[in-house]
Amino acid sequence: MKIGVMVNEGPYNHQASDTAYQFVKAALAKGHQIYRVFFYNDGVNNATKLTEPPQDDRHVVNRWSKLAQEHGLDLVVCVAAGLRRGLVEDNLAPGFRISGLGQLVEAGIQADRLVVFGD
Amino acid sequence: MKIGVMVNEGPYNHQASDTAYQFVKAALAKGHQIYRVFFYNDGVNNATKLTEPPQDDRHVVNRWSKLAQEHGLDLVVCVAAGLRRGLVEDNLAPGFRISGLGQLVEAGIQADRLVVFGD
Amino acid sequence: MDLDEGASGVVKKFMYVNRKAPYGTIYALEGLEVVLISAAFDQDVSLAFLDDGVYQLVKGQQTRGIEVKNFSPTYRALEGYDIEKLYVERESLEARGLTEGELIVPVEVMGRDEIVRRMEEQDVVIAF
Amino acid sequence: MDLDEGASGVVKKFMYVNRKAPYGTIYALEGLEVVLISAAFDQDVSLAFLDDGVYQLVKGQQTRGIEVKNFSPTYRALEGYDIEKLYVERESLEARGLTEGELIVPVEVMGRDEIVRRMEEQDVVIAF
Amino acid sequence: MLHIVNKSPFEKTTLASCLAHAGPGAAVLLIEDGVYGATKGNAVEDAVRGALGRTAVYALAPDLEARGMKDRVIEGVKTVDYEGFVDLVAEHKTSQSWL
Amino acid sequence: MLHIVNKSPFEKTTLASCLAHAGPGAAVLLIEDGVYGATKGNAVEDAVRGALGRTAVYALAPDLEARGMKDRVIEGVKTVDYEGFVDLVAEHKTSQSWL
Repeated sequence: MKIGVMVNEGPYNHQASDTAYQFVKAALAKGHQIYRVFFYNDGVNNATKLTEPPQDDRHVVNRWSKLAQEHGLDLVVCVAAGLRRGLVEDNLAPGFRISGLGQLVEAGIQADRLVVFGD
Repeated sequence: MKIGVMVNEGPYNHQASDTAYQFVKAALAKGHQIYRVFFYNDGVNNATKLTEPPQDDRHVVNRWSKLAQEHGLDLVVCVAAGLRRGLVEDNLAPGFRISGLGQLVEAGIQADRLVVFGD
Repeated sequence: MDLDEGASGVVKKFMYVNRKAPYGTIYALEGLEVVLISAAFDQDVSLAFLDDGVYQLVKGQQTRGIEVKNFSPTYRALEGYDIEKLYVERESLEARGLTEGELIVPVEVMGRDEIVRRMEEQDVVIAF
Repeated sequence: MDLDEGASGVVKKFMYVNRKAPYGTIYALEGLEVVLISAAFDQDVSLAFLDDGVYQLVKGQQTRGIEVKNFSPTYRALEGYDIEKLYVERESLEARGLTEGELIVPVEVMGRDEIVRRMEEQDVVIAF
Repeated sequence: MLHIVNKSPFEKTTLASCLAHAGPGAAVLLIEDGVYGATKGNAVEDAVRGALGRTAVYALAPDLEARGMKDRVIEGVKTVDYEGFVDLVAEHKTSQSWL
Repeated sequence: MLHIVNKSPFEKTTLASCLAHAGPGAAVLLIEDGVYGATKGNAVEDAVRGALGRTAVYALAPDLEARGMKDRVIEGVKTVDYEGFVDLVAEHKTSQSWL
């Protein structure tokens, strides 16, 4: 099944991005296709390459980048939400791309399911 | 009176930073001293110089920078909270400085009042 | 924006569920931005307002004092985008002491059971 | 960290009010980080746990499944920082079906009136 | 003590918890989405009116205006602007934000 | 429809609103801080037990374990891991997150 995912909160402050990550990993393990992960609202902050969490903590951003690389995930950051919050090409982590809100609607149309993670 | 301020949410997503800004402006207008504004939790995201909000919207980051310049405000971003969220010297807006959590406790000790703005 | 897919012929029922008050958080505004974009995709779009979401539609919003943009007039522009299904939950209005006449835009006020019935018909539900 | 001021002789009553559950948001963890730093300043520090904050202290937290660090053992380390005033609101425990014996660290359980009395004595209150 | 509440009482339980913890002589300031708690005709009005006997309740006027609520304020709730907010902070030794 | 709730019922009103909007045949999945709503001995247990007659209620096991709540789950609430979460999404045409 093709599943779209929307992540609406940034890393660490809320569990939303963690839960979305575990959900995506589990969906891939079960053989589903992740059509796209769309980052909106403060969720755009998951895509900054500048985070350096404490050594004993998970690295939320790198974990997304790695999963994208391993599974060819399409990680899309909303351009308008990103500009509001200072997430632009300059600080974009590997595996993410910046695009328009239309990519969210399109995921809703093309995927069989859309699951939203937020606050 | 010496007033300390703590801001715990980032720009745009929550009104906290807007309210803190209006509060600080009003306190200055009334002749109070703002001892320090301390940015914690997602509040560190107020200090990124990379934001470009829509033309018809307020510029939350630049507004803080300008107020700091005009009134010699001490805008302090928590280093640990900043590292978790990708707010570092590289993307720090003018008028902010990065320092430790001790600066918050010190503001609590030295200021006559401490007011917290969050979600 | 990639609009190619809008022409693919798939028409799904999208409901945007608005449950949050305006200004305290950005969800109402950025939710509205999704709605506006979705108009370009020729889908079957509806908006439901329940819980504090009904506050988004209250007349007379004046945001000069908080120095934040008043986006409430945008709801009146939705009709121009052919987004005309605005459902407001009666129970949510009543709990807040609001009446239909106090809303900025024409809506269909309906009971919770009817809101639920329409939610269940959807293909995609995005709640803010 | 600038510790000079800790030696300035000013001793204030600081209360950190913990009202949020752990893990769903970072407030409990980053609140605890403030508490640990504050120990270096020789102030009169207390922690109050009320509302969902009492969940922070529940025994048996196992976070491997969510891949987030379990920070609950840190509460046991507070004593080593001379932070020994941990107040837990009885009404908050009871509303959640929790008992003092289920908490990870020794605390003083007290009624809401007593919590309020101690809040009102403070110079600085930071709530997370 | 000055208690500050910034969330709608229909969305979060912070106003209820705050009112339950506001001691004698305390003041409660409603800001941001918290100002809905200062309005009448709704399901929480009675709780706020009940608190008015024990506690001074204020609401931030710019937030009421932004939300179209300025003509709905419960009698006995005082409105303040940002300068009035500053005065309330100055008048009370301690403030607590119920986040 | 699969309804997803991620907030504590003591902190926010999302669980109450969700249960009031869960139609016949709907399922409710409690995740993150929402799992406290799946536990017994507390002030919201009756509301959740009442919903069990009309609606299937699930809770995410990793979130229960993280919070020390895994032995407190109300009888009749089923626990699932992340793969079970994926199955629930696949089994229901639509999901709605009550944020």
